[in-house]
Amino acid sequence: MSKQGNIALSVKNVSKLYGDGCAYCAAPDATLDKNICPECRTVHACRDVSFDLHNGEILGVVGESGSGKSTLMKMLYFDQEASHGTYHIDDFDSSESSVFGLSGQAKRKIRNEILGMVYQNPVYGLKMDFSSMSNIAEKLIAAGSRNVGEMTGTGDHFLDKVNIPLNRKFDPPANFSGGMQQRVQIAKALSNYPPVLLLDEVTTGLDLSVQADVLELIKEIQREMGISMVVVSHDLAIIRMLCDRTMVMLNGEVIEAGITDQILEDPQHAYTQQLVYSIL
Amino acid sequence: MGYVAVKGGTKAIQASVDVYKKKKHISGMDISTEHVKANMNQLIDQVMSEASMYDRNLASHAIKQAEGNMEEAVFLLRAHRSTLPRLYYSTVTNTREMFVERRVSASFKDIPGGQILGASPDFTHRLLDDGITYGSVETEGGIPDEYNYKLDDLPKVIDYLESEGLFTKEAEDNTTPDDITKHSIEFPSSRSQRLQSLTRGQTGAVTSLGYVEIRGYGYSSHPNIGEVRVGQQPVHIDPAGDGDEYYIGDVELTEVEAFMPADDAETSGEGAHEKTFRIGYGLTFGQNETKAIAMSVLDYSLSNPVPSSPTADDEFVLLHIDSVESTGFISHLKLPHYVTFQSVLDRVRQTKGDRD
Amino acid sequence: MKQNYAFLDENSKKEIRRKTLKAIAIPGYQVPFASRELPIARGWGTGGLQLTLSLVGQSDTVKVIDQGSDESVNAVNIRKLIQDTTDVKDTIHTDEATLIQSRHRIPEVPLRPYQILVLQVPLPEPLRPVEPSERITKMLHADREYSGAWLRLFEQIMKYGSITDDADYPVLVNGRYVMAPSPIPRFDNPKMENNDGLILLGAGREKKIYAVPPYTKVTSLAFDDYPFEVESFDDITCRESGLTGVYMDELVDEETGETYYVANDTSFMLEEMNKEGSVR
Amino acid sequence: MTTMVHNTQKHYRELVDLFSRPGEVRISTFDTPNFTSFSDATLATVLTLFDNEISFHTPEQKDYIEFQTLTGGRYSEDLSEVDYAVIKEHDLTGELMMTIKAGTLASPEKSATLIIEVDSIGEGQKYSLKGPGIKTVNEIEMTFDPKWMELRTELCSEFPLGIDLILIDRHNQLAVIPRTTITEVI
Repeated sequence: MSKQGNIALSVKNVSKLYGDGCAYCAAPDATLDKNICPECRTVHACRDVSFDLHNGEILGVVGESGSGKSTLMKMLYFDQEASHGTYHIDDFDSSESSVFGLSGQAKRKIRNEILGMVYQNPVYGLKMDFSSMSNIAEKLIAAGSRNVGEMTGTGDHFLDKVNIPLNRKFDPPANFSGGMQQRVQIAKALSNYPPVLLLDEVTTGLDLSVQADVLELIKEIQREMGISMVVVSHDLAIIRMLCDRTMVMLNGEVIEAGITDQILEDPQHAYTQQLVYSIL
Repeated sequence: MGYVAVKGGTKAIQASVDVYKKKKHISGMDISTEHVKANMNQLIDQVMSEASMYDRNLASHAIKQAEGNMEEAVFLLRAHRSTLPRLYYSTVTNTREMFVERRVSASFKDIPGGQILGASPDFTHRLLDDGITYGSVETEGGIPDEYNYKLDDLPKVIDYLESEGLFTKEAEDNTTPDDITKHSIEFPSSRSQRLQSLTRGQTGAVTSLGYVEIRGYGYSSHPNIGEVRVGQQPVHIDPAGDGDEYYIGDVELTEVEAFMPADDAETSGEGAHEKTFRIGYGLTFGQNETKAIAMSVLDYSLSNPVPSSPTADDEFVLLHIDSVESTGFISHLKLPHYVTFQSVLDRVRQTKGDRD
Repeated sequence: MKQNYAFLDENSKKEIRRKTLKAIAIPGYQVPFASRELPIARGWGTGGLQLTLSLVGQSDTVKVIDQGSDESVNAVNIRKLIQDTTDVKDTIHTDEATLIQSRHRIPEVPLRPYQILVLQVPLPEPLRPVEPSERITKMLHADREYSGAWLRLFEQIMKYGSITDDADYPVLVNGRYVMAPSPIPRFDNPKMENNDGLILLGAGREKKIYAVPPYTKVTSLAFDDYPFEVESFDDITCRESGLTGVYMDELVDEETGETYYVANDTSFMLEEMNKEGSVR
Repeated sequence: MTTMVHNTQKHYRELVDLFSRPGEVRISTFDTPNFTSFSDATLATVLTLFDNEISFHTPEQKDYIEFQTLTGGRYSEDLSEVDYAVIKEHDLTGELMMTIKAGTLASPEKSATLIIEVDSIGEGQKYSLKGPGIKTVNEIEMTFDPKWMELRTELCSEFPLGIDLILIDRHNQLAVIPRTTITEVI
């Protein structure tokens, strides 16, 4: 799918600050009080995060709530603005050194054509009172489609793929169970074959059996379509099941990264050890 | 000659206006605007405040012409306001120089300068009194001899809180305020746009939304009225812009400073929080105490928004409290909509397959 | 009390004039203006009237219509205010007028070069049905992100099998801005495109002025396979004049209970009936 | 007073026609005592559009004092904030054109209008014009250096951002080139 190289996304030194920062916390090795600067009380929700997403891989981001993993995801999808750092997307030609610097219009184009996003809470990703078919069409319309027949065809294909019965395609997600809502979100995210899919705690809050279905679906899609994915979760079991490589985040920083199996078998950082041993 | 236009609409309108004008004065009893001005102070205050035009004579005239209908009276003054060139902006006026006629604090029993009850219906019993007459009345009372404060230089209650370290005054903001009657409001709104919208707002609407805010859909806490003051505020202009100010008169104002307990920003984040006070501010033309208090509540809720609270949403509050706008749009539903309804019929029939 | 010429004070007119010129220079973009209160109620045409009062001068001939009629009570009322404060000539004939103020219709007689049509607008924001917040719709216009407007039509097709938007059907102006044409019937939408005259639109309560200059591309939103449709008056003939192919009012004969139709643009009907060799 | 009300109304209507129909030329007959260094039509445009709510720039002190006195408009040195710039073509600089406001994507109307006095409209460089307000193609001849037109085209390249030009010659002829117009030297 990619035009060049084998890197789909490249993120360098991305930070998100709430507050103005100060000379103290600007230093990369400054010790913070969790993620708060003891001097100026600025919150460092993400601090100097760097990673590459390779084509066709699933990259996991694991950490507890407040670790900055969801903030990172929101910056990748332009839901939030990054305070610092650069962001490259292989499939988007741009004269800008970082896509963070693009206009709102260009960022929307990236969202509509290159990225797919599945939120933890389907309320953010779906129009709950519009039909499921329209929810899928929203992304296609945004990417420029103006043909109803083509869009409903694509909608049928992906709703079927995520196991939504087609006789319910005109039902609004509001009438669906949580697991079905997530599957509609996934169908929508996939509808224009984006090279990169972002999944933010997509199974949190679902029953265990439903969780397993959704995870199986994600694996299947990855196998079939070869989409690169970033999967954010607090749950190591999910990371273990899905991800090739994993980053561990704590207090806004990446404390450990590597092959998933390696991290799970031989965690280096004390926090990762605690995380791994608590579930084993 | 052929066919000629029917003049039905013109005739019908003229007849309606005639009937309306006659019906108004069927009893032959007239009151002068002087009567309105002398007897309807509270109404005049409300009308001036919502019309954002300070002129007791014209407000009295508008009230008479509108047959006492608040919205109509405000509408008349607003329309008249559109015809007047606005020649000057006043210089910055400081309410510390207000000649205070009434001032109460709900927060402290003893405030420097004391509680001044002044004239207020607050403590009257709401019993209809058919024996009421107004002759000429001599004002009694006045300032006691031992009173050590000047009424045009009273200390404020916030000064006390500040001296106790419980309240930090905002830095003075001397940028020229936005004027929503000269440049339409844009969102996110500035504080001056919010304050101007609120003070022009319909009394009932502002009060209702203030009530929403404190009852449970917003900040949901009980604000404490630091100070309500009513008095005469001197206004100056500086026509040449050289600092040479001219006094052009007094306006009666109601000012409210309401204390809201808040987390101290200096200590936010993780760890120990400290509480502090912030203020919500209300200011209206004339004596409009309830509206000014509600305004202070909304000023606070809009400046310190609680997510997903309707009274924290500046568009929700500010775009719906204007009396002329809301009454106009609601009443426009009376106008004919034949053409659009025909278009609706066409679509409804299509979905029913009539045309197929 | 003595009134100004054309009611408004000169500074108010200047502001409206400056904003109107901007509106003409940016076709379809809603320019915010301060919007003065007028002696007629907000919602009763104050946007259109402020435009008219800022435009009108001694050499003008004005025509005012509401619902296609010069004698509709609101048209009479507005015309009276214009005349009381300016003493200009008035007419019912579209081609005699230099300045036409209208609510809900574009006249059947095509505009001439240099004629100005002022339309009264209750709700100027075409995206309002999909997004209640002004700050967000403003951003969507900035980003040229109109998928919400198309999605609304798509959802109607999903729900009802056809587009159900009636009057005030959204248009795309000069390929850039989606615009509410004011509640004119769809029948009048095509008249906006490549018009010889200037169309100005004023929303008093919502405080916006916008414009369609002459010879400007104006297309009604639609899909490739669900084209834009105007109200159908096929096979319908005006009972008074015998006219066909014009917008009709539907009426009920009180005696027979039968439905019949009369041409909505009354001055046009009159002109046609007075022509030599007219159908009647 | 009444005359001024009617004169500015008439002049405004000329501007409405000219903004609606880029490249058309009108002669202004606005008659008012003129103590500025600009033509009567330029002064008429200033009197029609300026009041105490706008800011403007013009190079010569005697002109800006006169404009300020007559309209209440606020003179500003800071080109990046002015709503209008009134200038003769030979005083025009690339810096001025690049500094004045071109609006923002959210508020494209917050842009400057350039009122430029040229020696002649009717003679000089020939331009073809296309865009909204023009049926097929319009032509205009004027003594307006193509280098300025080129700069203007650059400023207007990302519609809706851009500036609008009101061009006026010494003989009180006016023409308008709004930001939507595509110009070409011919």
